Amino acid sequence: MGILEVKNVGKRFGGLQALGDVNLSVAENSVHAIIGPNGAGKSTLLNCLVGKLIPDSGSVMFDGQSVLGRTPYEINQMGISRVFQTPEIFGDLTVMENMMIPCFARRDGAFKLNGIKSVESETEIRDRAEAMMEDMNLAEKRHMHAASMSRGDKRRLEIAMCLAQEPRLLLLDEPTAGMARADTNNTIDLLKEIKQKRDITIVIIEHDMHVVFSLAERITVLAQGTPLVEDVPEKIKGHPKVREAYLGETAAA
Amino acid sequence: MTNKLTRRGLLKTGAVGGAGLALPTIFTTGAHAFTNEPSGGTVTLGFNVPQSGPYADEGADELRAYMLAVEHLNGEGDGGMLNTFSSKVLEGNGILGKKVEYVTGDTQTKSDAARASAKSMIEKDGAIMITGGSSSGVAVAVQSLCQEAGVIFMAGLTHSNDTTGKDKKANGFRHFFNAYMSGAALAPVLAKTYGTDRKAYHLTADYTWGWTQEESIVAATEALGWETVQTVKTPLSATDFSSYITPVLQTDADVLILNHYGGNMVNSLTNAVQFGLREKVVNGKNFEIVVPLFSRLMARGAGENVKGILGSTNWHWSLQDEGSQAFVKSFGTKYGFPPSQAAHTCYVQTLLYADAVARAGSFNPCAVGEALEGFEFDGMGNGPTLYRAEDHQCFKDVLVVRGKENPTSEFDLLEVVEVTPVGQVTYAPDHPMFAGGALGSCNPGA
Amino acid sequence: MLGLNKKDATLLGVVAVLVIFAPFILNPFPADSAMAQFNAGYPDLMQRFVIFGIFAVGFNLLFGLTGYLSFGHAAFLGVGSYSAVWMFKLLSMNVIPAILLSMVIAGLFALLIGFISLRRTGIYFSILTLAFAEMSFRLAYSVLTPITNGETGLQLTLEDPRILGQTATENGGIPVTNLFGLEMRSTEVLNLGGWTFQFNNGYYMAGALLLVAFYISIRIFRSPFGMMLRAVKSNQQRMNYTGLNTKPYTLAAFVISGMYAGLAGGLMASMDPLAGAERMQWTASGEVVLMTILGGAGTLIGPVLGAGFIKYFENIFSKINEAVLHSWFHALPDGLENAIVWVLEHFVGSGWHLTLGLLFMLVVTFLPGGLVEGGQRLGRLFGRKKDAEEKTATQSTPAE
Amino acid sequence: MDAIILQILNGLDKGSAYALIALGLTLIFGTLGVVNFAHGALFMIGAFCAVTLNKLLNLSVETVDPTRTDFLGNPLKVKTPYVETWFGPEFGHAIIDWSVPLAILFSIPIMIAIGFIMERGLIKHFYRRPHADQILVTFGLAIVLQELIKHYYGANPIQTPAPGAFRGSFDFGAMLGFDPNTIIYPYWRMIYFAFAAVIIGGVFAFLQFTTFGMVVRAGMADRETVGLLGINIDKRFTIMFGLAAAVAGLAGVMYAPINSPNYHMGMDFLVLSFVVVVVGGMGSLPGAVAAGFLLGILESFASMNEIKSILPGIDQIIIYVAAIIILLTRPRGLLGRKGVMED
Repeated sequence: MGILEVKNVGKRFGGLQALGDVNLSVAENSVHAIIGPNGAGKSTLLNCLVGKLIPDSGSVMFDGQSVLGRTPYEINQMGISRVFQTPEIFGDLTVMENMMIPCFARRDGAFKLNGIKSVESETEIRDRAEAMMEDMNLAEKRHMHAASMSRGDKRRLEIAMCLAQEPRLLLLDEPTAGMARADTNNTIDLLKEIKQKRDITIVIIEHDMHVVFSLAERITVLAQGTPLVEDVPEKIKGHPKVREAYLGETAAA
Repeated sequence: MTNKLTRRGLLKTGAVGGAGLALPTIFTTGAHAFTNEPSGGTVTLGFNVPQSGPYADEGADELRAYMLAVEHLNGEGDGGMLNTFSSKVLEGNGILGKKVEYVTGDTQTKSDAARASAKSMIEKDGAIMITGGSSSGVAVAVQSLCQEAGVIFMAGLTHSNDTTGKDKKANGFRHFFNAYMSGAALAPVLAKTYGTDRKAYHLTADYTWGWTQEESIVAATEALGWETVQTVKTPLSATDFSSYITPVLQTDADVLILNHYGGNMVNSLTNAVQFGLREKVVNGKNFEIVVPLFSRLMARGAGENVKGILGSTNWHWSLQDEGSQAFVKSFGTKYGFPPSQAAHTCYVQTLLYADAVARAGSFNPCAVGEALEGFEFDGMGNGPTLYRAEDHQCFKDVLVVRGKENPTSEFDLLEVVEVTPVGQVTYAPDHPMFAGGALGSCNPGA
Repeated sequence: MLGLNKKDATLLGVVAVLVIFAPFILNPFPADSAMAQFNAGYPDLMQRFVIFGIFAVGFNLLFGLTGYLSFGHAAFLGVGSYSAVWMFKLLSMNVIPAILLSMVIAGLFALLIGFISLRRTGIYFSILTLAFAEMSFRLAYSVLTPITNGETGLQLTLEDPRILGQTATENGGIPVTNLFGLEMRSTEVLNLGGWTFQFNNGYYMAGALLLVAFYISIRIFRSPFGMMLRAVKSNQQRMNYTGLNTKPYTLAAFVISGMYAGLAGGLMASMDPLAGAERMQWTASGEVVLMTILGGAGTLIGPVLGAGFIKYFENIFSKINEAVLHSWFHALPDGLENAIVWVLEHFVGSGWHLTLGLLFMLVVTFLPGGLVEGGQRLGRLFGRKKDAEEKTATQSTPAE
Repeated sequence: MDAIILQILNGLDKGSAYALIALGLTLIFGTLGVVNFAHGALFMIGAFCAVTLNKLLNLSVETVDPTRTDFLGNPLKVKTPYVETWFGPEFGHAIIDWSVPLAILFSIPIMIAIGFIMERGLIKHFYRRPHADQILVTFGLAIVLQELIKHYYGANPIQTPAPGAFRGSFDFGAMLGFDPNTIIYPYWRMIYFAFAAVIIGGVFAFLQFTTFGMVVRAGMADRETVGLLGINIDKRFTIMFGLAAAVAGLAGVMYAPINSPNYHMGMDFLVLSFVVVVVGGMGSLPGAVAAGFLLGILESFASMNEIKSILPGIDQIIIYVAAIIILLTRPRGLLGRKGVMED
């Protein structure tokens, strides 16, 4: 039994069948990649996992509990964190504040009216945030406005924020999209390092094969809303169905 | 003396803490007998009129009248109504020998803003009397403030029964007529002109003044045999009255009574005419429109539509009596156009106040109030007038007017149809429309 | 000090000094001088400064922190005033129960309106709040007249039952609002040379509450709760995916800010026991929005400055009339005097709105951060360095 | 039945005014992303274009008539408009009579010029500023414009009549086979409705069928991308502002005979038009028009006695009640697009 079990999930948008009949099982502490051409339903699937979309059919179980019908923040509190394609951070806040918020969320839950104590006196939270920033090489930028950082640093910050919550499952939605090769490699190294240091399950949706094959332990190929094949990277590389799906895409493009 | 807004007292040197600069001349000595007792050679009056908002023009005209009154009290200009006023104690040397000065403020036609403005006049400028305003809500609010503060309030344009009815106050006085008087004066003329067998449809501004006027007119017309088909409240904020006018077409009403004032009146009347109500024939009679409270300034906004419409007004510049002529002459000479009824009532109120002070020999609000109560006078444009002691309302003739068919100028919009004698508009102080309040006792403040 | 860092403690100290010495600071000109027109140190206006200061500080807790632009905040001030006046009519002339009730009622009202309106964001939220407030105003003005006394406003009468207290005083007047016997409207006057200074009980009580309100606002700004609110403004999506439920955060901010408005309304009624329906009109809601933006949304002191600025113009400039202008310039040759007066009279007296409108445009064009930015620029001119953290903490980036 | 028909007519009529103002407002919202609190003032200025033209045409030569006296007893000065002396009394009178339709021509260049000046001189500096700043600056501008008008024309409403030929009312009922005199409707209000329909249709056609309109619509959808195509979108947006100002101004000109203009009529309509735009849905022109007519008709029905007797005061608040219900059931109003002014 994997930590994440997706069974028979389907989703329609009007006349478009975005997800057909998706089955997916992600083993605990593995790195699992979902790949597929544009429009294959990768993002829709991801959105079904985090509560942004509710599938029309099927079930999504995380650690034995259904996530369906829960809101994104509830699912997050269950232990699923999400990294977005374009970094979603608190642009108006400093890096330090950005880091503290997930620490609060982890300690206080979805809501706490903590209105009198000052942020400065929350030493426990500050220490955690500091430690995380040290860990992620963000400490020097702690007073910077998050919005004024480079794209790579924003990505780093977003991942750091997710990790600060100590999630059991980290979902990455095309984490290197639009990045230069050097930044992409940095991100790969960062994710490898993360995986080394802690027990965490990572699901990564990616376009870039280089990233996928550097990181993934298992790969699911999605095409037209249904899983085409699932296997270890070595097997996927030469798989005829995968070639067909991608070549088909190339031909169509 | 718990009832005071300001206690102007002496502060001990110690309390200021290190007031080492204390010199004998620093402190005023002795408490005043009443709020803002004038010291020195001047006395300050507070003119609180709408300078912004829909009644700003009326406010501007009121202010012109006040400035004229101040001139006349100080012995400048031609003296205006001072020459025709039946009481002759004012000598043109200010009030009790003190030169009259004034401060002005903006009521914005909002109770809050009007009170703020009046308070600043009392607290900051030392005004001994507050006057002005162009709506009843403001008049009532400022009147109660003056009662608490211990100064006299001489109401400006306020037509609601409540001002001298359930909201009357010992320190407040109204010269302007009221809704009951409009009804009492208008009804006989309506009956005479349009007959006693009429069916009336009322559109009424949905706030206190509108309701008291509707109540008054309904009572007065029904007493003469009219039937009230329907009374409909319209929102104050309404700008387009078409959806209130069209239902009139569906009834068998043959008279439309517009209990509206200001912009509401202009728009509802214009709309009614647009919908052809005036050409309509119902029950074999010509359909008629009545505007119980006319304002010439506002009537201009309705242009041709006022022609032939009956209504009532407190005063009109075309009156031929000596007092009116004197006032129109000095106002017209100074400003180039005739005064409005709002200007008239404000001018008269200022003179009446000054006269009462002079007769009482004191600025003390209680003495002034006593001098005004039951005061009978003449020569102020409305014929013999009584300031009734029981409710501080002036009783005088009321004008019934009609929109003029062939105006000779932009000011010549109304013609006086009838001067309803005072006896016909007088009511008992405990009349049910005025019941519920009490004057209380006068408050001189500190 | 008081759990504040040095900078905030200094700011609070400065505000406290300003509040305590306002009767002196606002009356810089001798009472008989021509410039006395500009004196603002009389009880009513000083009370208004602090009461609208409280209102704006509370509004800023919502708008400045979360970016939710409520266009109906005056409704809470209005219900606060009505509650307080009813308390005076029915219970006692002591201001404490009145103010408490006004905060509670305003809070409940805010809970209801906030719960519904916060289902939407951005301009949809603004219009929902506007709709609720306009409904309240219009009903209060007309059909709810039995409760609100409509056009005139709810006031005390000589027939109020008043359970704990007298219906009327011995000499037939209406009793006065008080704090355990200390009359709100009583004023001590100090004449010092040509200067007149007025010390009013009500003002000092309202001033004390402003300091409390301001202190609480600083604490909220600096608290994790305040940080969460700024995070809501910055990125709601990230909030949700960080396991945080934004709705209770925004609702709590809305209710707290509604209670501030209720406090302001209760205080207004305590200073002057009348509650007018216009207090709830959209123009009144718009006014607090303008105060906050003008002063500097999201800053601590900005809303107080904005409130003072607008109230000053409303009360001081509107009272300068032609006669006053002539008295200022009468030393000049007649032609010049008339010319100057003719120009200036457009901007004062009945033209005070024009001046205010022009100043809105000038301030927002040249001082994007509001009056606070003006202060900061002045500060920089005198070479004070700015702390980076302070800048981020009080930054003025209103909602987009 | 006839009562309902009449209220529908009333609603269409009110709706035309709401829709016209909201149309311009939403154009500015949608294209420029600017919250324009001065839009009501533009409507008011339009109405005062009609007033001004009327006054200009009435500029008069004064002759003294010794046989009559004025209110002070001096000989009366009789005013004869110059146009009447120039073109003869009859034709001159006709020109004055037709001042409102003439004011349409008069107002278009003025309103476009005002729109350009506003956009180039003020608004363009606020494109990248927060909405709050836009509110403050445009509100300030609205106050200034309003005060200027108040200064020159006073606070009271000023009557600006429609041409004599259109002052009467038309008996619909007789035409539709009802009893005569049951469904009558003023000519000018019908003209207003027709005029609004033409203007709305014109704006839609302009945006739909011209290249300019296509670019602007694309810009409304995605400003950045259009900018990347090397199209000078800013210049087109300036023109859009002028167009929006002209639409508001024309709405004002034509409204003048319905209700006498006063200096604060803009503010009276401002809040309402914001409600209309938002109920219609941000960024949607058809939404704004639909919401304008919907709220106009609802308002008219709410003022019927039958409904008021069940729900007293409903006519005071119907627009707001409707707005709340619509916004709660449809998160982005009637036809709003996602992501416009939602954060």
